[in-house]
Amino acid sequence: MTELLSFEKSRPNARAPRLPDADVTAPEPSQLLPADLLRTQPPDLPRLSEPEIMRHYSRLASMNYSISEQFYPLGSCTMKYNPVVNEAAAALPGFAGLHPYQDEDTVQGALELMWRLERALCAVVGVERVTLQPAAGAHGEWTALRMIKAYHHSRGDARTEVLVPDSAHGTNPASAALSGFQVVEVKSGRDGRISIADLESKLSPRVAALMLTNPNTLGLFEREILDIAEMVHATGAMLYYDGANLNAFMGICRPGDMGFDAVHMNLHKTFTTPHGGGGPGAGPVGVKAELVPFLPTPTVERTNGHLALDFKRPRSIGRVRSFYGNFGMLVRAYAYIVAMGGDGLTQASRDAVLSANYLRKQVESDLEMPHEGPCMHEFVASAHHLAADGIRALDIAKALLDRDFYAPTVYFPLVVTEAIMVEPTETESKATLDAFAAAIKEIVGLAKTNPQALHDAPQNMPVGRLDEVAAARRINAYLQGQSEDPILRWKRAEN
Amino acid sequence: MTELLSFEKSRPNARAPRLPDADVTAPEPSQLLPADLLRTQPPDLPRLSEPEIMRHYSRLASMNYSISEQFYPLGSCTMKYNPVVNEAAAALPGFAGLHPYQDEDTVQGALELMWRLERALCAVVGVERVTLQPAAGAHGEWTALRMIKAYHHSRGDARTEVLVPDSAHGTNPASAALSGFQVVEVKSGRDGRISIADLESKLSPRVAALMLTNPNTLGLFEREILDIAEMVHATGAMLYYDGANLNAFMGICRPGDMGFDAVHMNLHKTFTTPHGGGGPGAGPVGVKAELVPFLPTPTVERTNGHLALDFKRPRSIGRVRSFYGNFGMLVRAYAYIVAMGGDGLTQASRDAVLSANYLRKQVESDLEMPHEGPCMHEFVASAHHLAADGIRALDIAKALLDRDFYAPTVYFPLVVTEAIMVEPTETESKATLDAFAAAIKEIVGLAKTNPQALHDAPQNMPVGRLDEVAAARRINAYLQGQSEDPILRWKRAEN
Amino acid sequence: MPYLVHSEEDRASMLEAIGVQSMDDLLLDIPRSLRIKELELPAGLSEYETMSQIASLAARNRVFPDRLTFRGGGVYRRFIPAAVAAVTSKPEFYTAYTPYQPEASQGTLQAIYEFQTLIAELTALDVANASLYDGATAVAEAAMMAHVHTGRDEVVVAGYLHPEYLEVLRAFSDGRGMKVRKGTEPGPKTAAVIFQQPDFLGLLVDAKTLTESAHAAGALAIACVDPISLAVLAPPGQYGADIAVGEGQQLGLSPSYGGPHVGFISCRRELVRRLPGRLVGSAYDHQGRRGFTLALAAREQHIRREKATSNICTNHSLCALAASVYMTYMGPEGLRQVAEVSFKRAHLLSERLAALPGWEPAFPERQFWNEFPMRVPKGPAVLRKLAKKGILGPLDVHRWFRELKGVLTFTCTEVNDPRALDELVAAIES
Amino acid sequence: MPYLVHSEEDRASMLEAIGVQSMDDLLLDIPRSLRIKELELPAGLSEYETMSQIASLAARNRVFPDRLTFRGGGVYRRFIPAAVAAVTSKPEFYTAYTPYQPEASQGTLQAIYEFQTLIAELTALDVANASLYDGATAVAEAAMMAHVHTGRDEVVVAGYLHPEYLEVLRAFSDGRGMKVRKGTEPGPKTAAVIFQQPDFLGLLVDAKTLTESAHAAGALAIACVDPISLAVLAPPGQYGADIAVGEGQQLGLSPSYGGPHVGFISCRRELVRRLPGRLVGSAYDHQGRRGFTLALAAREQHIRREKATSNICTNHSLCALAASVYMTYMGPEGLRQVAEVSFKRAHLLSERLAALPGWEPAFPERQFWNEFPMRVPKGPAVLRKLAKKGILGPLDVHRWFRELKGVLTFTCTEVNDPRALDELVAAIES
Ligand SMILES: Cc1ncc(COP(=O)(O)O)c(C=O)c1O
Ligand SMILES: Cc1ncc(COP(=O)(O)O)c(C=O)c1O
Repeated sequence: MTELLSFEKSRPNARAPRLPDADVTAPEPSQLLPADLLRTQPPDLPRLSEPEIMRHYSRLASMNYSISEQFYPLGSCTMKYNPVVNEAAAALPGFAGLHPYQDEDTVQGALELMWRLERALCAVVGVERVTLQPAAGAHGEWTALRMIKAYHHSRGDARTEVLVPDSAHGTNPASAALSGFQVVEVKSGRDGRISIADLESKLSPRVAALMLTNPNTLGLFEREILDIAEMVHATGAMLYYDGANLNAFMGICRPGDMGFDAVHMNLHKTFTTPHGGGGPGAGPVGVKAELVPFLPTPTVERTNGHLALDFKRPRSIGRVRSFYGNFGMLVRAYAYIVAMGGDGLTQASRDAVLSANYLRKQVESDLEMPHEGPCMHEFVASAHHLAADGIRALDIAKALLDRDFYAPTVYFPLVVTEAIMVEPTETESKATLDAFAAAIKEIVGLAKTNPQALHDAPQNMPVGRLDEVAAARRINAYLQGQSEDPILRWKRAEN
Repeated sequence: MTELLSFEKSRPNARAPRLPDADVTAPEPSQLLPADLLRTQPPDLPRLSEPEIMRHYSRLASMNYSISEQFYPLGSCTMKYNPVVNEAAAALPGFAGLHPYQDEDTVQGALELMWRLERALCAVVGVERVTLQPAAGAHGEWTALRMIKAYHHSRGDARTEVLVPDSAHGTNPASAALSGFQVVEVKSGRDGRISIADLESKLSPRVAALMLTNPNTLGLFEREILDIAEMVHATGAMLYYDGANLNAFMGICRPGDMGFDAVHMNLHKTFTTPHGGGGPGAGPVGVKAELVPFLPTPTVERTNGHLALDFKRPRSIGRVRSFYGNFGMLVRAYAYIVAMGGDGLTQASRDAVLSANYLRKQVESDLEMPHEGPCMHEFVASAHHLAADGIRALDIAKALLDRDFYAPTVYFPLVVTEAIMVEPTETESKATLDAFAAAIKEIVGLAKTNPQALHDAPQNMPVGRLDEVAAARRINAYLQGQSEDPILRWKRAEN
Repeated sequence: MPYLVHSEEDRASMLEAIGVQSMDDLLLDIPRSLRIKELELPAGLSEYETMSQIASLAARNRVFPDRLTFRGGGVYRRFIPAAVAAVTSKPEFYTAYTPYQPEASQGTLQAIYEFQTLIAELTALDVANASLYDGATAVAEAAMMAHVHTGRDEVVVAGYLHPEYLEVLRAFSDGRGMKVRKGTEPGPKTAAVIFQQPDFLGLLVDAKTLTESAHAAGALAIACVDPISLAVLAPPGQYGADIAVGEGQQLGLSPSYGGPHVGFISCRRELVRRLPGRLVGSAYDHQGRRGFTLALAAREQHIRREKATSNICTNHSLCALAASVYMTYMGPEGLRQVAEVSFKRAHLLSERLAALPGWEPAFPERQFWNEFPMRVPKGPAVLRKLAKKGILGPLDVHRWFRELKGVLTFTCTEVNDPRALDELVAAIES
Repeated sequence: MPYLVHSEEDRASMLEAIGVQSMDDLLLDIPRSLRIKELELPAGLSEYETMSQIASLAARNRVFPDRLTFRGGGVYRRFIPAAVAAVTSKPEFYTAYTPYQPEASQGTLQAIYEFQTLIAELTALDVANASLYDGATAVAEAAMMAHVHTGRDEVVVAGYLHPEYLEVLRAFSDGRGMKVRKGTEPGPKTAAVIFQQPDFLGLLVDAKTLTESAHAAGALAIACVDPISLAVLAPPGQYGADIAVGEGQQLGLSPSYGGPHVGFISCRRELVRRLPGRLVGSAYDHQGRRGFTLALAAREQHIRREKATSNICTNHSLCALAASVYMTYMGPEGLRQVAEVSFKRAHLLSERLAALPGWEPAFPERQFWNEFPMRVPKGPAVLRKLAKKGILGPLDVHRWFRELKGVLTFTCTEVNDPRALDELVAAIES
């Protein structure tokens, strides 16, 4: 089943929706405005009736896998259950209906929620304060690096480099570059952890910060984290925590205690705000005392039970987005924390680690495990051993789709060949993990007996593997002016 | 893909949900109540976590066809688009949160809505008043027959028979029987309409009412309706309108003008309240003046803008259900009427008739048409001509499922062999009707070239054709005490 | 026309394909004299205006907060998990029809099969159906079953059955020529003894004795039960009742001014063929895959017509789905906790109210569950006072029972937190 | 623990399967000194209590009715069709991840492809991306594109750009070592001229002249636009702008105290490789079926790392979906009607306000769209008075612009019906 584009279903004279009339006597835009301010060609939006529109999107929805229906073992993404009550909380008119420029007196509940969420996040990661402004993880990284830059700058220290491990997520180096730093890569050692020797060689007074995630993207806890912190701090650099992997140890340990100076969190991972097919998320950043003066404005302050937005922060890096963050996502994350409590969050991380190790055990006879366990909340396997049969990680991913599972993250982190990165999360049952392991076994078995079946996967999806090379060529042709079909959008055929 | 039962996924020690504690000092039930009032064995309900529950129902949902995703040409069922705003209207706290025993002063808006809905329905079907109490069509039929009985009774006229055409829906005779009437069948003539001769022969002073739907279940308008009404009334009987087919002529003509004395409407058909996989619906009944005294209590009355429930109706048949009807469905139907307006409802019926005739035309070369057109909002075709190839209406239905269409109603009405009853409704696009007609053509072609492919359908559904004969045998065995598996429910295996 | 699809061009091309000139050619069968010019209704509105109009009607109603609602009488405020609406609002469920094509309706069918099992488990009886309209019609349908099964023409109603259920029972019985008698003594003409447990006032009846006396007279015992209470109270199957019925509103449905809610019915194996309405059973396809399908349809109107066990067709499937989600969310422990919390709070409240000057339990010798009748001086004035404080006070049952002058029934559930009880008592004392 | 799945038995059997004694054996890599005893957070609550607590926070906010909201400044109340929430609340959309596996993500991918097309059409530019966080970061990302494309280090901001967008632009520019200058005269170092149309005050700027002067200086023209206005106002593509950006909140998103909303960006063909974030393109499988997939990924951080066009990864996909549903519901005529109704009502209101004693348009010589600045005596007192009457009055822009003392901006949309305008004027006069 495929579905035509809304544009392709559009008919020229389909009825426009009924909408309120102006009901006032006032001039038309064309009477008041000069011609060159007016649109000459109406936009070519689709014309469809409401029943057609709803059918269209319902059918599109049914073409998606999602955690509501499928196990989604996407490593590094923490695809856990999104509590339905959180959606109800965010939709309360008392939140959804608030204008961001209402007077503080009329939004005390919203500010209180933000204040409490900040306190809760501080408790979880062990920092002094948190800004809720950043819209996603990458935005949080960049926000933190700007604070770190401002901090060094305030001390007359013009540091130019940021160290990033080779196993890091792409947003880390990209955020560093966007903040005007040079990126210097630090190598991983044999055991999958950062190489202390290499780190040592890269540390210098030019280094503004080391960006780490812990457990790292291989799902391994950086055992030497306290030494690393000491080394980094000794050179006057700061330690930055990429919180994508925070689900591994809530209530077990805290980045702040490990020596991290700034920490971003992905509320759309650890704190269950739904991923929405690619956002919106929220990427709050927590900081230790030295960085507090540099937090973005405004902060939320509470004095004698009265809440206020503080815009007067002279050393602040300023604003990193409009208004106060993705407030609707903050409500959801807060609802999650309230329902789970300290005990629940702790058990969540314990269960996440348990499930990852259990699943790792179940598949270790079928997939290569490049690093020793135990792992934390996720593990990275490899399909390298199937290369001889012509089977790649991608083939395994596609075969899983046919078996009603979403695929693990593949080819990331870059330090493992044919990487298959699996994060089961705490909200999948043992029965589901067992079924997934059985599917892996069956697929790996097919690699020997019928590799073509894997190359042909997926068969049960709305489409088979798409020819991305041909698509790229066509896009290229368009971008170079050799074709008029943009590929990146629908365009009415000229006639 | 199939899905285990919730009971089968349950694990003995899965956690119970967190719920408020009593937080008061009070005795336990077991301290106050005698032992024989207390349950000895806890009910064997499933124990599942919230993520498992939501996954379970999401997967079940994905195993359904529904009008949100598929064309649902189910004859006699008027499966039209269910406007999403109606759901929002019914969910307004000002409606959903009302207790039925609140004082009238606190529910003026609800009563006003009911009053306005009653007036609107009166306008559509041409009657004096409407009761909103009945929960569904069948319930409405029975309510109306009770009024008709009470009417005759009030005149000292103890009539015992109700006439029902052979093409009538099963609820008609069942409702008549449940009201204590004997059912007498009236035959259809060659042209698919009621046989006037047969009707004449069955009419007598014993007859309390004739139940008709118009257009009848063949989708044909009873051309002689005015004569029929005269004949019926001449014998002192009443004429009852089964409103399942009201979608054919809103704003075009009215049952009241045709001579019908009582009329039920299916708000879950004509007025877009969603069918819910089998209800809830709403089956209001409209009546002419003579029947008004017999309406169920309470009625909604409006005096100087103040609304009240009237319980003091001495000749009323009493109450036919608790409270005031399926209020939530009334809100939805009212929202539909307000949005459509008189002009919109009229166009809806015209489009319904247009679409039915168009689709009939598109498939008439592939299916037998036992009666001449034009039809009204639906038509009945037959697969009789494929019998030689061993293909039945059921095979066509199943083959349609494989092609992403729900099936038409089959084997109803009983007066057509291998009946295929198609009701496209006004909310399906021409493109959809064309695609359906193409599927019919392809399937009928297969009847000649590859009938086995049709016998094997459906192939793309979660399950294939189910062996209902074997199931019936097993149920029988249980009911006769020869087996302990009830088949009609899950039961924990004894061990 | 907000929900119409065809453009004028579509219409013209469809007419052309049909081979007629105009719509009127398709409507020729309708006698000219019947054609009307137009509907006497206002023109349609935009969605924004429609919703504004309806919202302004909603705003003319007064909604009392859950925690300050102490009125029951058949409809109760309870905690409804967000999971319920998240499931019932899925269009795949709510826009499907009755599952006539099983292969394309496994979601609905399996959900009903689970509902049947949940109700059978809760009532400790063998088989339950797919749902009925409400508690009132469920009582009436059960009486019809007994009537047909025993061939007898009378039902005996013991104790305080919900007065509206009684009214509906009378209406159904009237149609079938059955008599409804109040009392506790079944006779040789008695088809069934019907009782409610807890009864309309919240009082517990001696279900076991009533059942035994029904059986002794050759009649069936029909128990109308509160589903939540069954987590703790003896279920009908335990004391030998033949049919259990009830109202399922408490299982995750909002009050909605009285509907839609859901009736349920279950019975002993021997009576299954008499059950009204839909039944779903399991079956297998030729690959051996289990599925679910409508079963025993030969009882129903679409097959048996005038000989059907009932006329019901459309039932309350989506409400049954809500109830299933609710019961599955709760599980046995959750349901028990909800039941116990309600019981305890009601008992505390009853004690506190009994301590008010002039207030006393209306039936001091009787046990109750989470609803209880108090004899209250100046009841109407109390109710007015409470309403002014935003409290939906108890139900004045005198309206239905002449003998219960001055009797108000109070209800407590898990949503009436202890502070809400304090507020109620304070408001009464004020 | 409301959202956990494993029972104690499950945990024990999983530990056994792993071959360890206890959870601690799995946490051995964590230095002992780092282990904490417990989180300093309250214990978890039941769903009922959680929701009660959060609802009581919501109740401490004051929500002004849509029709009596005249405050804009970047966030507007508009009619949102019910279709929008009906689509975005589908779990298949909202619980999916970024569509890395295209075969299992065609719903999201096609929806994004349609969004890209809708934005490209609306702005009359060649290609749009899958979304950005908000209007502010969209402006900043556009500036980065210009910076890289031209190799120049300065952007010129003309006129009243939203002050928060300006702030964010400065923050981004600072990181990349770019200067932000206010003015209208681009120079040889200017990478781009940025202007907002209509501007923060609602005034219309001479987009064509600004664009031409940018081009004359070898700079790009970046237009920050109001998407609704583009149904009637000249789109960036028409006057030759190179990049269009904007905030999509008005396209079906609730105010939600400022987020989540959605930023959009589109550009001319020549700049497509510089676009930040995700792009979806069409592609075919070996059976020739068309599908959609992420395209031009080599621009992005997960491939290009520090050389990526932006660091954005998670964007605002679900908000883009909402905007798509909104635009599709409206179609070209609907969008035009919404735009015109807003324009007309704003112009009527402006006239009526200008007639009030002492009130005058702040920029009488300038045209505006549906938001306009008035010079008002005693602004703060007026605002207080309006709030008392339940009206969310105009925005006092003096907070951001020293020169605009006493200037308040009023907004009208299709939700401010004529009676609401009357009520506003009456409340001011009272
Ligand atoms: C390890 C890691 N860091 C950073 C990010 C970026 O987070 P976001 O997508 O919220 O910008 C991700 C997201 O996948 C990640 O996995
Ligand atoms: C012609 C006809 N009459 C009556 C009914 C019964 O209506 P309900 O299912 O609402 O009881 C139906 C329902 O399918 C019908 O099609």
